[in-house]
Amino acid sequence: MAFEVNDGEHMLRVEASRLEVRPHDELFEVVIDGEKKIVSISRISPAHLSILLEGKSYNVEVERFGKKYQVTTRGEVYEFSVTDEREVVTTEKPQAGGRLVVTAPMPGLVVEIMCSDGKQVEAGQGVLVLEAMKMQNEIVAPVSGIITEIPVESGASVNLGDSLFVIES
Amino acid sequence: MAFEVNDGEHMLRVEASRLEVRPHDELFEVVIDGEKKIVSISRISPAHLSILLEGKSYNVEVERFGKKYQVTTRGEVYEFSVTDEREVVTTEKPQAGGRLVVTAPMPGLVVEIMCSDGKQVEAGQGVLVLEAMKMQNEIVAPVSGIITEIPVESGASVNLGDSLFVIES
Amino acid sequence: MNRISKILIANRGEIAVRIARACHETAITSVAVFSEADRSAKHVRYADEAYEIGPAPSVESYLVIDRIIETAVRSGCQAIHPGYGFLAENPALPAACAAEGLIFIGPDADSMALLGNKTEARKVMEKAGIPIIPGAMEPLKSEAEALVAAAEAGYPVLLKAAAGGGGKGVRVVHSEDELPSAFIRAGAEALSAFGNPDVFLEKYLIEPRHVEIQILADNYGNVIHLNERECSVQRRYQKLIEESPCCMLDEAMRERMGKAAITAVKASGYTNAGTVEFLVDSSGDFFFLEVNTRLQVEHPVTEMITGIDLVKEQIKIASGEKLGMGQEDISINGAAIECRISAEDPETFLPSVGYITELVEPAGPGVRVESGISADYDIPVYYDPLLAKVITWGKDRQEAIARMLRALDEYKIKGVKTTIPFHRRVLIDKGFSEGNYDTGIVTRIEHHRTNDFLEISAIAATIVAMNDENVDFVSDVKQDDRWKLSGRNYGGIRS
Amino acid sequence: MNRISKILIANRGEIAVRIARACHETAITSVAVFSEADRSAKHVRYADEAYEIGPAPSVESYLVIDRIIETAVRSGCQAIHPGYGFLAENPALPAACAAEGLIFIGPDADSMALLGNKTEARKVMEKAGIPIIPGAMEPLKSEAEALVAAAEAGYPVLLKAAAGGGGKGVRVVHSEDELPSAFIRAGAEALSAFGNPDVFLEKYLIEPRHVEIQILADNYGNVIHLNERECSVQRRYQKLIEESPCCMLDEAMRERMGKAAITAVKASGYTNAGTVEFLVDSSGDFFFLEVNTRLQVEHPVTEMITGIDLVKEQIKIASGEKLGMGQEDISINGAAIECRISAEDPETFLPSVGYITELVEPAGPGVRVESGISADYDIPVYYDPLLAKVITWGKDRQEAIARMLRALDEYKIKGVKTTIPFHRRVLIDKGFSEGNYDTGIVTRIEHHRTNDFLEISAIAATIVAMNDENVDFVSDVKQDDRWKLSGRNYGGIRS
Repeated sequence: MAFEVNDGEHMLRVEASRLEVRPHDELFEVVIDGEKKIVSISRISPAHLSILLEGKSYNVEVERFGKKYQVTTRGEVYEFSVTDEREVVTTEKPQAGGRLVVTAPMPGLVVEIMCSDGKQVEAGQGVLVLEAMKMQNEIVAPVSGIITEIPVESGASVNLGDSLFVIES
Repeated sequence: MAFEVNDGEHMLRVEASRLEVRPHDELFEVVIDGEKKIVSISRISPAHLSILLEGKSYNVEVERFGKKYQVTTRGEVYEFSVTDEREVVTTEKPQAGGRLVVTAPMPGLVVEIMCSDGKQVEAGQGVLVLEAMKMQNEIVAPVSGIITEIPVESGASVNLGDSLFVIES
Repeated sequence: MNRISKILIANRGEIAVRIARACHETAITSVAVFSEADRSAKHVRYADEAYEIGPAPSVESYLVIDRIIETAVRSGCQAIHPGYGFLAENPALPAACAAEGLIFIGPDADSMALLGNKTEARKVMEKAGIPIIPGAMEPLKSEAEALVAAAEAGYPVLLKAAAGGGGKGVRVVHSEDELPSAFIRAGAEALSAFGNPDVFLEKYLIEPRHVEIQILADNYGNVIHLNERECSVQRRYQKLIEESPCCMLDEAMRERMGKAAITAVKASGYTNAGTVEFLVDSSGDFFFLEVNTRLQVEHPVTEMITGIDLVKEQIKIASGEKLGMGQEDISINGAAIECRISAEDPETFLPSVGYITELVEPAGPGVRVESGISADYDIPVYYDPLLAKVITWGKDRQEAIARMLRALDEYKIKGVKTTIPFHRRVLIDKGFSEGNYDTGIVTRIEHHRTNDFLEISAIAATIVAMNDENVDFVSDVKQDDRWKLSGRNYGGIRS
Repeated sequence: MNRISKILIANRGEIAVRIARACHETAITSVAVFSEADRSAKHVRYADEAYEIGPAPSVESYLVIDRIIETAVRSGCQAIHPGYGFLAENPALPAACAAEGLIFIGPDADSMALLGNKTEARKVMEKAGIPIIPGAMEPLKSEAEALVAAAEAGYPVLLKAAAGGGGKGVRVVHSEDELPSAFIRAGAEALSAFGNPDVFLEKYLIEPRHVEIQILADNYGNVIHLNERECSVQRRYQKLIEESPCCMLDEAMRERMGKAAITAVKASGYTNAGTVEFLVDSSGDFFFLEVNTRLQVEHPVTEMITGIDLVKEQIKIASGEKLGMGQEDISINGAAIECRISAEDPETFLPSVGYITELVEPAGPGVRVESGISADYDIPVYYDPLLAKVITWGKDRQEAIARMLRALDEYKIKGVKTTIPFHRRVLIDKGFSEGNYDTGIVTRIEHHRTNDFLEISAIAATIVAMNDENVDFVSDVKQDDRWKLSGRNYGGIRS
């Protein structure tokens, strides 16, 4: 079974099948971009794999943030999407019309709303202020347009990804 | 519900009931030897409790070894048996006759058997040698008597608590 | 001499643990305070005693002076250590301590108030003959006043909280039209962080080096300095990496700056541990920036090169002891460097709150970790994102940097994003490793990602993704041989 | 000069990690080897490369010279570091290295063989004018010969592996009737640990102090000493706690012993890092004990007080560099102490093997941890029970001890029993804290357990026991509100 692994710049085709379960590791046959490799994997903790490949020893940390896998090894950080190649790839549709939903980039407290519904704003203009971990962060309009919705109010707590405002351009 | 907690020297009667579940801890009412106390307990990890009692903060590590609870706090180590006081306490019968089963005090490798079945040994005399973590440990006869059974052989691996030999006195 | 045997630590996180450790080593009973959000936090568990002082928001708990004083009195403490941040630079705390007969481990209220007011401090230093940065000598009363002062000093200018420190409430303003919004933001941040909205303005020096001098002053007029710290790796006026000694200082300049720092301390009647901050421009001239009237986040680098435990010295001074050493006893042994590990995205620096699923701290020769977190800990959104600090020591700067790179590779904090990858990028930067850098370094650092580990990382991601989705690896593997998703089964890959 | 860029580490556990750390800091590629039991061990994960070399028993893996040499050659290493234990004192390894053109990071085979043979070493030292302990000058060929030699030296006597070190294969014999059994056991242990059953005998000094001198010797005749280590806290001739400096040594005696150590090294043509061990009797006379021809377990205490990284120095010497310092560059900065943390019952010292369910290592000022374990690690039964070492530094001995007590309180290794409670007892012992102790200290230490924490501990045990048995705490709590036995539910007590 093959997967497409994409870090935004590179697309790799990875096929893995397990050869053997041993007391301290599992052996896999991995075909990556057509090349066959034997890989020993020992899972040290949920996020931490010890991998031996051609004698090299890698501590690889794999974490899932949303739908992406963030992989850290030897100080480098990669972010991958991993897709089953048999799945029909659903192309993400471009944003319908000029309506853009701006979401919270972090959990926090809305400490100030600087605009009101229906107001015209320029790209880069501050719309509201989100405070998290003692830092005030101005959330700006990403494009010029009209603010059509602000579903939050001053004093509200928001989570990562919650809608903050809608802008139509 | 009350328990009898015994460290070999002291017997304490402990009754605990939960008053409240809060986001970061639970509050218990504990009656210990007739005295009522309110205790906040936060379980940091399986073996690690953070306890607040009358302002004092205790990191208490509780581990179960066999039927005993080993508790470590502020450098002191206690070993308790904890018994439901409603349970009928089954008195342990004294060893029948003069038959004594000597078990392995640790996992290891039997590297030498110094006696054979039917041999008379003195208390303190070596019966076999168990090697663990590079140390050779002579397992001696705890009492004088006759070795009636040696269910292990040289080269065998044994686990903690496995029978090593039987002595009849 | 007032023997101190019990101290309330009016703080949380790594610094509260740091202070409790000093107490532990000197047989002093430590008392922690905590908000409702912090019941299971490390500082609560570390202290000998712990008392809840209010709800999660710090204005209702860690910033409530009355509740802290009351807790100290009721629990029988003789002294309060404020750490850094929160109330550490609020003169109302030492004043309240004095009123209740408690010892405040820090300066008295008057010298703290004097130096805490950045505009007053500038006046005192100017009078004492210490060079200051051009700018307003009074807090700005209005946007209009700010516009006038900025025009006088000439853009770019810096807006700074008059009451604070540590980079909070600081904004750089490049032109007139940026000023109004920045003035409002800086004031709001200043109010939120220090309970005082006053902001002042000074000329913005372009890419200076930030060099500060650690001092110790007892109650009998004895003042010594413990050499410098170089803190030029900053972002948004927040220090990120600090080191000692500073590469650009020779013995003569070290002595000049040390003397200026001692003069500054004496001129303000300051006692206990403190830091005199300077900006050094490219020609080697230095200007007084401010005095931090408290223990600094970066105090460990000084401890590593001098062997002096600054927290213990603070307690000794507060209890009325004379300094046990003179300037001639202070030397520099090797080199030390500190990286601040924050729960922030290493690219965007946005806060990354969450649950710490896994924690492995670095260890081995020359590595010191000061941490306020533990595994299975939910980082509260209410407080500063600083999770921990790593400090490394080496016989020279090169060894300290090599050890830091090793330590960062060993450090695993999973569940949230941290600034660890950022630090790694700075440390391998040519300018940094040659010691040739200034406060502009962070904006200049480029990260050329190597693709050497792309394949191995893709393989790891694939295998974890297959596991997550319960994909059969081979068709002839029995159901119960599949990857276990939990438990500590020794056979097979554990998760 | 042979630049070393890739090293095979022929060891496991904390020392293999220690060496890999030094490689990491000096841009040397580290190659680990491992037995089948060690695939997921820390040293395998830490190194840049790792190769399996055989089944779990060390005689089939870590002790197989051919396989180690072959792995070094195939993976392109220029050098092999043996660590301590296993092959570290087996002259066949440096000999095999020389035959294959590999650099052995340690002495050459000849001087190792000379010093490794304890009876030969005694002869060389006697000739060089260094005082030795009375006893047999040859290995014992039989029980009968042992009886004769013991009668000559006078009981009590000590039986010691001629080939080894580190307390393995050592037996004290108080009388004639104990000798036959002890002779067999010592020989068997010597064979098992070092592959050589030879045992020799010497007079047993009653409760001497064990003081050793760390030396560094390059290939050009330059030899320096790095001061002493006091290692008198021993049980079964295994060191448990080591410190530097030694309280009983004044400058004059330090110089005398240092010179004797340098003489010993020069007399035997020894190079690289090594340790000359002495026994010091109550009158202050010292006697040569042996030379450990390798890095010692306790090398970190010397690193802490001198600032010198001994592993890096070993590599430099092995690559043909001249010593970069002279005797005048070596000084003592503060005091350091080390506790060895073993998987042993702290009362009986029986091995405690098992699964490490939880691991929290100490940190903060002056604390260094060298560890070969991690959480969720199954300790193999095949190897030495040493899990980790804690080293603390203080500006003086008192501070180092206070920090060690703090560090031990912070250290949590759950799932197995460890020697941590034992170390705590030693450190609070009056004799130890006053520095007035000898090798008899362990048998004299008494532990008066305080009952101050009996109640809190009983409460904790009760609540965990109730949880284990799924007891309802109150009848009106709903089923799903009960204590959760797994998972990371944030509400409620997590387990």
